[in-house]
Amino acid sequence: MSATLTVGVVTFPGSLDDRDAARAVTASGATAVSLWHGDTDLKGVDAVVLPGGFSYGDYLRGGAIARFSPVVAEVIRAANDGMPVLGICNGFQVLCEAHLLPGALVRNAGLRFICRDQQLTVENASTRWTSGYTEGETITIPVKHGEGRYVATADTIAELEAEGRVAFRYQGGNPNGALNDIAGITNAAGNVVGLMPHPEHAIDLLTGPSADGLTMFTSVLKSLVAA
Amino acid sequence: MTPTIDTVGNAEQTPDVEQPFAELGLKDDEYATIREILGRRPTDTELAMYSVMWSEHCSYKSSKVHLRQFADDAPTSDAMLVGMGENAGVVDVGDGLAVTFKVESHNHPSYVEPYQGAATGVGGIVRDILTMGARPIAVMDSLRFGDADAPDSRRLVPGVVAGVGGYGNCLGLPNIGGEVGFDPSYAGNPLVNALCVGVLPHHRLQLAQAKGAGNQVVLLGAKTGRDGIGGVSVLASATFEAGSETKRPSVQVGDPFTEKILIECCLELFDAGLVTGIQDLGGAGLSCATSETAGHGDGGMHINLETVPLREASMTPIEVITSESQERMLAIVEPAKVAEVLALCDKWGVIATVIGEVTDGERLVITWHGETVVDVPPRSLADDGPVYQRPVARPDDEQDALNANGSKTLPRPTTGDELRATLMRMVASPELCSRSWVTEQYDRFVLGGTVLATPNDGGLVRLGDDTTRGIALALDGNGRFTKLDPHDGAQLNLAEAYRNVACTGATPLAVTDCLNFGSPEDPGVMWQFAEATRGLAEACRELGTPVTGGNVSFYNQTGSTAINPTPVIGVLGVIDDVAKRVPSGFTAAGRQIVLLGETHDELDGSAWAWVEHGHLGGHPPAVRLDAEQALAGLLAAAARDGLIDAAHDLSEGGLAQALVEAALINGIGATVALGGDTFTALFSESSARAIVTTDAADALLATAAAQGVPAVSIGTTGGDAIEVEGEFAVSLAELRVAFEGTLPALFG
Amino acid sequence: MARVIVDVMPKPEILDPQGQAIARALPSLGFDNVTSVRQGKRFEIEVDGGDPLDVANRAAEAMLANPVIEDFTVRIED
Amino acid sequence: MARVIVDVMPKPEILDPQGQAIARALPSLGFDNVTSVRQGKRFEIEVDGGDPLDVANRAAEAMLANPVIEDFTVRIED
Ligand SMILES: Nc1ncnc2c1ncn2[C@@H]1O[C@H](COP(=O)(O)OP(=O)(O)O)[C@@H](O)[C@H]1O
Ligand SMILES: [Mg+2]
Repeated sequence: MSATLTVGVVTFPGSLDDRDAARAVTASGATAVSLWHGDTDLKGVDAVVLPGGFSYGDYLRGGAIARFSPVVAEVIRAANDGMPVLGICNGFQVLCEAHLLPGALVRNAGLRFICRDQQLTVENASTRWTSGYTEGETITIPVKHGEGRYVATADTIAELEAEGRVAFRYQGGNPNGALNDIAGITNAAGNVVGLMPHPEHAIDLLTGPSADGLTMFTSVLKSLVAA
Repeated sequence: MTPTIDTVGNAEQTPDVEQPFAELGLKDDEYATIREILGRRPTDTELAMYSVMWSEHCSYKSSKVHLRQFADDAPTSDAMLVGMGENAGVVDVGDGLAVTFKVESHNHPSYVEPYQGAATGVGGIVRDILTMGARPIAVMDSLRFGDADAPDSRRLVPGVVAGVGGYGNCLGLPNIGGEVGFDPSYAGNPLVNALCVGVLPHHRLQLAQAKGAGNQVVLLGAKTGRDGIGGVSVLASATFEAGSETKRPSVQVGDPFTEKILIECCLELFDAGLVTGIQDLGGAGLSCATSETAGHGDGGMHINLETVPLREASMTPIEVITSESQERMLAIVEPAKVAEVLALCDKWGVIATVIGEVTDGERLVITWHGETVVDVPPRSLADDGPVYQRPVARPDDEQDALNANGSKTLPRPTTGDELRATLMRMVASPELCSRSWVTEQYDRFVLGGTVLATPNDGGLVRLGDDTTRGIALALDGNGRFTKLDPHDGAQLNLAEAYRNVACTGATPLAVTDCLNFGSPEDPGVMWQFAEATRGLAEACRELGTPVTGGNVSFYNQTGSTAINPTPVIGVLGVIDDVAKRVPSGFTAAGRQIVLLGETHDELDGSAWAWVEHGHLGGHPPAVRLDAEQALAGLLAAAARDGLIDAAHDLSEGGLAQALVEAALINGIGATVALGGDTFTALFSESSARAIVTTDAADALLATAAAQGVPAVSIGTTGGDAIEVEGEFAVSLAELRVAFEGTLPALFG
Repeated sequence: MARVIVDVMPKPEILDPQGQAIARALPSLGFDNVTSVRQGKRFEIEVDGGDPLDVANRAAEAMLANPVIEDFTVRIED
Repeated sequence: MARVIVDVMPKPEILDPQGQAIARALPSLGFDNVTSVRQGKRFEIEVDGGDPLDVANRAAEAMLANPVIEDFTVRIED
């Protein structure tokens, strides 16, 4: 039955991990549908992934230009209607710039791009994208970014913490200086999740440090079937 | 610059005008040859084109006679689809797939502006691979700097590394390996060599030819600006001198985003069969792309130069034709397909402009607002440049003294404590310490096909989602061995890259090389070059791995002192099933560690001599190509049959370094018992050796015996220390601090 | 044709690692009396038609600055 | 204590991919009359002692700007 479920993967000019995200969608059992930045409809998909990369070169700020593309307008509309949306790395930046998630991602504290296998604690296992994990579980997922330091006003941080909206936290070393070791967050409804680490690069042991990332893609499928 | 344009008509009427050919780097006789070819004096624009195309960098005038051996003596290989002479060689890897790869230098630009120099070096080699019709799938980089704590290195290392990473990361190409070296001979002249590999279905192969009169010449990509004008001749074909800053061309700035969409756009053009020829714009810009495609076609070409989209309207024809602006390609398109090409480019947001057409004449004619500024036979620019048989002379006094000064007299550690202290200093030295400060700045995951990357011996990528087939690559150079003996040193460099590929479980197939040397006008340097190329050609033939292409970088010196001669060698291998790949790190405790190959007392030119004594002299380790081949055969068989679960080659730093690296990767220690002289066993750099781990030692030793590879079990994996029985033990925690702390402490 | 300058600076309460790194590095070059550095962005934009200041203001608000982390000012180049 | 502004811009002949990316994007947001954008850096530095302009000039030359590809100007904040 899940074979009929479709997950859209958006390609902006400069998206890099779009094929990888599509591969992870396929590995989870859904059908990946590519969406182009200029598309004005979502082709009937059941969920959307905004993948990693450097949309439009990201010279200004990560995601700053991509958020104005026609397809993102549709994603915003759908997300507000409850569609599951996952933003990975650059996709997380787009979600913040588009105000689907609060806060912003700025230059890493070390001022360098960093690529490494990163341990994360799953803090919220009840979102559409994290229900397959157990709360408090440690997973290993690669990070690779130059602008991944999560910042927000003190009020926003307090609100995220109070409402349990921190989805993932860095463990065993914070790679970028993110406030409260925040690696990923969710919106209040739990359908929109953004994170800096790359679950699509952790779907098998041949090409990734673990297969822990696949759970994000299978979680959303289960939630869609249940819905 | 005269405001009026020097036309062909004008040149005919004013034969006696003085021309600044010497300032442009042309010799008297070269200028005379140009006049002879044209039957008149060249126009200003023609002169500029000849000067860049006949520069050392573009024409290979000093190296051509030596490089010929790579083709003439090449081993016969059924795998070779396109050999030397194209933008990059193409190798068949089965299943209808082919692979193309090449390494190229960007040394001098990286010294001038480390970030942009390195970035545009990556951008340039990626376009070479794209030009063959391939999708680029990975990059590697080989970097060399002066002493790690030299002020120059503080400026260059962070900039170069950020530039390699910045461009490759934004392009979405995994970096799967490379090397970083430090030696005072590179102070003031760092080496920045970048490699790219791509994959293509056989039918998508593209060639850089302009065929078919009436076909349109379309320029794709970035607008043309004043970047790097004269860069090729000025920067890469002359020695740096203090105070030469003013001669430096304006720096090329890379735009990886534009390159990314250019790649996607070109691949769609290829797949749709919309182009009949394609060439990247690199060194010498349009001069090179137009003359090479026309020269390799079947007719001539007419370019309307004023139609080239410009960043600055005030550019002169000379500037437009020699600009080295990045992220541009030149496509040859049938008239009926032009509209489709322009539409596809528009979809990607790539600027595409028809700037001329293929003609049935034999001339490359370039006009500027209707006035003819160039009218030349294209091959005279691209192929028929000067060829020099430069004087070659072994610098006997210097070389004999160097070879006579062996390492035998250096004091060696003898007690367990001394050996331990030596090991700790060596693993913490810039020479041998962890490279993760560098490699953490590179994305190795993107594209989802990376099976092995840093810190493994070789990079290994799967060729697609629907195949188990993969390719392995290693990139190696050792300027000290080559300094001691250019012939044997070059062979050892090749052997090391070959061995690294073999350690991944892949079978070595083909070679690319970047030959970094001093000034070709120095007969001693030319001797090094002649010896190195001879050694390389011989070894390639013996190992059955042809050179498919590469690059020569001369004039790497500061003042009159040349760098250590540094051939950087890339070896490509194939593996049928990437799941059989063999990593370098110990993967489990309780495995037997087997040492393959023979260890001799060979410490001249070693990391030990350098790190502990600052010594370089004597003769490099013996070259054992038969043994290398046997070792590679054994490793491939053992990987295929699942006999080994880790393999690490022994090179710089010897067995000691290999054990430390293999242990630290997954935090699994080892206990070894070394017979004979422990010092030699630990630190000798004899070639043709590797360590492997196995839980089927009997089968492995039997296979090794059958294949004639010396093999001996030296211990077992496990624990949280490295222990050399009867000598010393050191915890992994202590080793890790020493190994990993050095580069962060130096570079932040 | 008017040229407008848009200056975008990190909000005072937002950490500025680039500025801090420079402030830390300057003393080693002998610049002891530089006590603080903040790094932002400067845009020079050419506007042809419309009210240039208004156009620049709207462009900054929409895209050039991120109000969560940055403040901006706009002025005609003098 | 003086506050000095250092403006650093890419040299005119040097490619400015950042500015170009913005200039390409603005029209789609309705900013048709923005004809060109160049992006540089702005530093606010506090100098305590010495000749602030001179200090800033030397700091810019040594560290804040990359003279190979960038020009800079220095002024006391008004
Ligand atoms: N060291 C070398 N070994 C083998 N082939 C080489 C070497 N140096 C240059 N070549 C070959 O000579 C040709 C011209 O080289 P190059 O000018 O670097 O190509 P491009 O113009 O595409 O950059 C290429 O086919 C290249 O592979
Ligand atoms: Mg080329």
